Amino acid sequence: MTIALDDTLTTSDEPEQPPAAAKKVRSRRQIGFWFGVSWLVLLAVHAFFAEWIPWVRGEQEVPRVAGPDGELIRASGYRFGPGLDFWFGSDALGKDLFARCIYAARLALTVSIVSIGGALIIGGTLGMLAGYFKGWIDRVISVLVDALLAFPAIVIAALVIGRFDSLQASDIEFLGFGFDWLSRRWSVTIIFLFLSIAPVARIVRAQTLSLSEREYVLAARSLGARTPRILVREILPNLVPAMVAVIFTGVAILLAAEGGLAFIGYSVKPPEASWGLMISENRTRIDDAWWATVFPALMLFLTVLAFNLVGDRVAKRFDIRETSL
Amino acid sequence: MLTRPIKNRRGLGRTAVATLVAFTLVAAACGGDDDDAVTTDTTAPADDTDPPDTDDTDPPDTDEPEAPVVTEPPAAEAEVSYGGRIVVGVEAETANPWRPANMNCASSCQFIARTFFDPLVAVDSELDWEPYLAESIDINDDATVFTITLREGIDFHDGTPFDADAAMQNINGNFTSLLLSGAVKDIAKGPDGSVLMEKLDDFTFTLQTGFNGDPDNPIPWPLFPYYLGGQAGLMASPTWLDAAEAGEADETQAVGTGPFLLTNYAPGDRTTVQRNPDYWLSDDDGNQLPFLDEIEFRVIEDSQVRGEALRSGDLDIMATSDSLVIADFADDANFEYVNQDQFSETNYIMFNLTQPYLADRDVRCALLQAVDTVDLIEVVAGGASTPSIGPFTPGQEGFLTDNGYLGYDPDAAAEAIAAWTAENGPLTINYSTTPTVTNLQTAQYLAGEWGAIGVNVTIDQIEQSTLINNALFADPAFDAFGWRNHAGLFVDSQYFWWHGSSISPDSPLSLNFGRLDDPVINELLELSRSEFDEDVRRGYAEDINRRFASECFIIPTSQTQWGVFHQPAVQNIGRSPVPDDSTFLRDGAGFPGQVWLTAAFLAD
Amino acid sequence: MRYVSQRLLQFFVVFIVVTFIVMVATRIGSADPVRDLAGGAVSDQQIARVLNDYPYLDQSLFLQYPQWLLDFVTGNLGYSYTQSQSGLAMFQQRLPPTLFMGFWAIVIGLAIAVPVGVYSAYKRDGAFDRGASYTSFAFISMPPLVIAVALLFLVVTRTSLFPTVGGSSYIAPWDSPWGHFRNFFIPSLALGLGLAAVWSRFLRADMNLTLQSDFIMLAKAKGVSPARVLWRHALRSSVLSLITSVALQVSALIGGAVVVEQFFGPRGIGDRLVFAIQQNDILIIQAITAVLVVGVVLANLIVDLLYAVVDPRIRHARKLG
Amino acid sequence: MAGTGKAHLRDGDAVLRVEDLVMEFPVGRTGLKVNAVSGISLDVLRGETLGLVGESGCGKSTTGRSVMQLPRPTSGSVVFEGQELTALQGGAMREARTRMQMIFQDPISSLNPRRKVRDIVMEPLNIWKRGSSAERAKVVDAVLEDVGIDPQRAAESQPHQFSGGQCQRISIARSLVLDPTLIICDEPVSALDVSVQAQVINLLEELKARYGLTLVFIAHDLAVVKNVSDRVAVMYLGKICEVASSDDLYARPSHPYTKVLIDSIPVPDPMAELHHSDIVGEPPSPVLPPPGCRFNTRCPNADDLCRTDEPQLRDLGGGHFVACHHPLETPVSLTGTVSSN
Repeated sequence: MTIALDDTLTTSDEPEQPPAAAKKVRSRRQIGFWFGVSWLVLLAVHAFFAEWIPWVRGEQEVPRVAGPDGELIRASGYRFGPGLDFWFGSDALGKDLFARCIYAARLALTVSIVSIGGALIIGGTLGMLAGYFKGWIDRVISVLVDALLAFPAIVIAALVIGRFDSLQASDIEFLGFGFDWLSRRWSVTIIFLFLSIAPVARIVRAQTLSLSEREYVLAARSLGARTPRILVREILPNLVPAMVAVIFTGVAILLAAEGGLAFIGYSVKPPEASWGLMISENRTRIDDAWWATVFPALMLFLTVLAFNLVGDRVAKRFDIRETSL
Repeated sequence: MLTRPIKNRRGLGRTAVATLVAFTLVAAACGGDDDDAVTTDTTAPADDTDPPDTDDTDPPDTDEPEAPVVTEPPAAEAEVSYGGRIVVGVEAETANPWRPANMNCASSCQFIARTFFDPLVAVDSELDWEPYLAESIDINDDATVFTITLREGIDFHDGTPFDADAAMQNINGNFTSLLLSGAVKDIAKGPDGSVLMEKLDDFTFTLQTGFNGDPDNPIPWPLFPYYLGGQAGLMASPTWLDAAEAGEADETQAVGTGPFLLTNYAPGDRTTVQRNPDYWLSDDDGNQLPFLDEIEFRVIEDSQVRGEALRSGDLDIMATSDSLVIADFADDANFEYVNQDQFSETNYIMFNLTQPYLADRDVRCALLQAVDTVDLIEVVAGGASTPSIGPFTPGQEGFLTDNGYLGYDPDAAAEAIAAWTAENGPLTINYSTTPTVTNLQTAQYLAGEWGAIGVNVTIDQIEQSTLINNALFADPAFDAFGWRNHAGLFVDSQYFWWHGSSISPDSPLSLNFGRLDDPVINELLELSRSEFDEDVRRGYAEDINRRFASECFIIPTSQTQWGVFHQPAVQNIGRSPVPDDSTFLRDGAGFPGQVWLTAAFLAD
Repeated sequence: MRYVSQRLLQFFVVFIVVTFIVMVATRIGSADPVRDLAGGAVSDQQIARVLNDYPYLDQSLFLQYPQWLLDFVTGNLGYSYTQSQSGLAMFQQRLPPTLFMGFWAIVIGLAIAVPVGVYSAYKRDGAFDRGASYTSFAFISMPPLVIAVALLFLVVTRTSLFPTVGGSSYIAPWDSPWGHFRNFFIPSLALGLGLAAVWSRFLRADMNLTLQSDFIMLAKAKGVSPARVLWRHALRSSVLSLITSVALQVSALIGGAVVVEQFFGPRGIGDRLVFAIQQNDILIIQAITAVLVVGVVLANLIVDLLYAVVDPRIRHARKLG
Repeated sequence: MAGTGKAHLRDGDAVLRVEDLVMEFPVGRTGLKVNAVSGISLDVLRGETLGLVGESGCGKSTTGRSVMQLPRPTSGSVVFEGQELTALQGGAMREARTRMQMIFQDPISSLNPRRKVRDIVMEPLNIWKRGSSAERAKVVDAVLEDVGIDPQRAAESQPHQFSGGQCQRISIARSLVLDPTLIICDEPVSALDVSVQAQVINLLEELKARYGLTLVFIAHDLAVVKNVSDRVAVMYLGKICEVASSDDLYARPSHPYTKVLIDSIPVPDPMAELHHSDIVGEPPSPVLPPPGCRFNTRCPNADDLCRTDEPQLRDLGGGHFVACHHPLETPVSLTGTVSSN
């Protein structure tokens, strides 16, 4: 659960397949890819439009449904297993686990995507500058990345989020602003963003390093292009594939990290829903109410898997295009 | 009254409803009982002989609480045998350090501590206090002077002799410590702040009372000896205490006189104690105690997990207050148990009464009326607990089945809140909770119910010790939190939790977490402390109960029931002898969820 | 050796950076670290005691750091005032469970990854290889939390062999081998399966490269049996890179241990760290993080040096830069 | 051999004059450095084509790039059209660069794969904001047609949709749009098929005449250089070992290394480098070049002198210069100066 994007990127790199097998593998990968895409689209639509989708109940709603005697009852105490009333069953408080899982997906996706987006902007810029100019940024980034790799990010995240709670509760001001806004949601996003900067920067740096050796960059310089123009026109567009791969792999890693963090109590606070939090709340009841633990875990797994599948495919696709020239 | 038939699937129970575990300072069982209680009082203070007049008594309530039925614990089925090791599962571990003066000790911590510390007195199976490490305690007629005579020939584990100097050093340390001084504030103190004691000989000394420590204002305190059965009466080696104070000894490597020696303490995980071969006590048959070689206490927070561990044989003894687990095991012929359904705690939601909006009775009562405790128990505890309407549990002095409790009325609550907000603007309540699953669920439930009557609720997760520390020392930042009240039978043991003098700056420590400073309750507590007549005293206690109900100072939610389950091989639970007496030590008295292990042994 | 000193310097820098970041992080939003350390709002005596033990705590961060570092290097691993326990005693209590869990996780990871990776490489693109490839891809997408849930649901609740969720406790193997197994198997498996997935893919890829290399071709041409080629030649040359990969996973392993210890137990250093974070027990947080960083860094350093000593190509390449 | 010296530099209208050019790169953080180019001097007269040959890694490409100040050389002087480039900064430098252009070895890598071909060719005009967009389009289309690329197709396609030879034509077109004086062709055809090589070389010849260009033609293969170059300089391990007119060099190679290169000409396959490496072994590392003549480790004629003293370029007559203590044959100079053998 370290945020080590490049590790995952390299482990997912398989050696080139011989053509016949490659074709087969490609078609199978196709299936994985389309599964991933469908899952993500379905999930994203549900997550971001939950309020307007009739079959998704409210995150905090405690529905009353017809019990065995026909009267309306609360579904508390895990009264309902997975079924027509409650697709994923009900939880201890009688809330609908399906709805909770969907809202948890919204949280996980928002936090991960915003963090990776931010990290791409900051880390991408730093990485590009480092790769192009080398020098001190390069050294600082490599030390930071080494430092991050030397330590599980989940611990630093938990530590900082815990302290952010105090910061939010305190009267401390920064530039005249208090920290009232610093909810857990923001804390998680900020720390994820922060922790993702160095790995993203490292990948972008490596890419930039190799790109800046490319002759078209030399050509552009020999044509008298200024550095900003070279960075924006020549290098940036060629970073896109790597960045897309980073987005997918990075989001997958952050989803997993959010799950772990929520499990140890450092993502959003109840009553907000998070997969890891649901697992933590319900795991001791797995004997009686397996659904309350298994479905959130399944959602987490499938979503991470989907991002990995799509990311894997995207990375390969761009690679193939590059090398087939 | 408020019980409903409970239909539920097995094993859905939770550790009681809202449990922020209170630390237990005082062994608070009572000798003076209801008329029909089985009591044969021989050594108790002269509280029955000379009842002073009181004119401020309500007639006894018609709903007499059911008297505790005291039964003789079962005799061991097997021949006693020496040796063996048992593992005990407890729900929490709140000590730290193990110095009696500084321990923040909840009931499971008392369970552990009393294997290596002995108290000066202990409560017997008939609920009377009995001299334990002390040989006797003489009380003068108006219960203002206590002469304590110690047993001779007892050494601490490190060889330091247990004598008057040692006991006085302990008492002075304990009675003046930050945590305990509030509990024994009415013991006289000298000008230098130390406890006023007079050493009569090497094994005898006296203590005297004094209102707020003032030696010139002695007050009768007939029940004081019970306090010596709690944390304040635990005796630790002065050699070790001095060394720990100086930083030369580990303050977690406790040295007492108890039946076991503390050999390994792993905070938050386990405590291991080993047999003290030189223990001073033998059983009635003259067998040297204790029998067991080693006991390991293991902290397993989740009661379900603790139950499973007992079932799988990982544990030999397990204490739980989870009603469903209790129900589950009570049916199980494979295990034996001690049921502790009296003098135990009440779960309630405590308010911070210094918040202006919570000082408003209308707001408090609205918040109370918004909560359907039956439903809350149903939701959070699988319906297995008994709802509570006041601060007392059955058996406790002052327990009533009808105290004027307002009860669930969301419409009235919504109305009251609407009226309040129309005048004062929106109302936001910050509910603090420790981040355990059950407590978080309670918090979510309350947020829902209070939200429904128009109150904004924020939930603040905070670590237990931080919460308690903040409540004890600082201005409380919370609005409300779930609390498991203090066990005990008589209302005097709640004095320091509810009396206005237990609020800083009057007291160094705000043991009165909710900052309850109600003149009526203050006066009733003071009267009760000095009252000899148990009926009159119960009247005061019932008045306190009614006052709580009418003022909505707390939201009572459920009563705690404790069960201590053990493998049948563990014998003699409940048969730890009282020295020089035919009775046994009362398991769980004041410290629900614990049993004495001095005479326990493992049958083959 | 120039290379060694360079690596040492690099790791020292990493150590300083991480411990300093952690120190800064523990102070975020904190008005008074001394008060935090003493456990929130506390009495003057307790504050005096903390300040007596750690007088630098009320100084500026940049002054605190070197003094903390000196303390750490001289073996003062902090003190938990809320737990009344020294850092050293805490490590003695909490490190063994985590070390055992990590050790067994690595053993399990390798025990699965090596046969699977080798056989996949051997029967490349066969049914087994494909199956292993999908399975490992799926496991790579499973955070330890998900694996833990799966194990709980599929194994623990269906057998009465293992302690239930949260019930695993530390039993040393020399006290009770069976008890040790019961308590450590599931948590170690939860960590080990993820490692196995990473390593089997890694090994397969590495061995595929090796199997295409000249010396393997030569061995095959000389008529060496396939099994021998596989195990003696190909695997041997992949062992070093596998060891590197093992070292790289140490940090991930610790992150996983934090979750798994909360999930199943036993109460090791990860559990203690989370508790310390909850209590803002800053000296303990700093001590644990510092020790863990030293562990991770040391693992990498050892592997690096091992690599440099054993593999002449690396030595050569490094010499040339 | 491989020596220094400036004896071969000429007076006259030199478009480019390089003196004592040194280029070093640090090796990681080891404190060591790669001596890529170790003090070479060259001049190119207007309208001339200079061939620069040598094995891979001998520093010829680095020389080409340091002339462009990409990156700036460690030391030495580069005078282009009377302007000292090493002293130029910022805008003046960028301006000066437009008058010299480079064509690279890998036609694909020298075109940005994410852009349309026509945009790539128009890019220089955009950078310098020359003319209106209509004018730019006209120039670009004209140049594209000159190099034999359909402007219509170029407007729609990305580089990967063209063949290697076409890509090289596109590169050439891009270098022409700014109307440069000098083009440095860095192995422009070595990545192409032999049949395409000839086409591209012919195109370059043709364009040279039409646009009035001066060329520096870098190659590892003497055969390629032979036909296009007026003058050829042979490089070995960062030094120049022989300079002569193209015909002279082929007819009478004086340096043992030149002879090896010429002998390997009949092997026109891409593995040629490997072959002649095999003949004389691996070149020494440029990190620690041998003292004396840098070729001494592989030279059949090397003696103690070669291992201690670095030979200087000396005139063999007729514009033929060699840096060798023991040239292969006694050159006959037109001026009659004879070195005894």
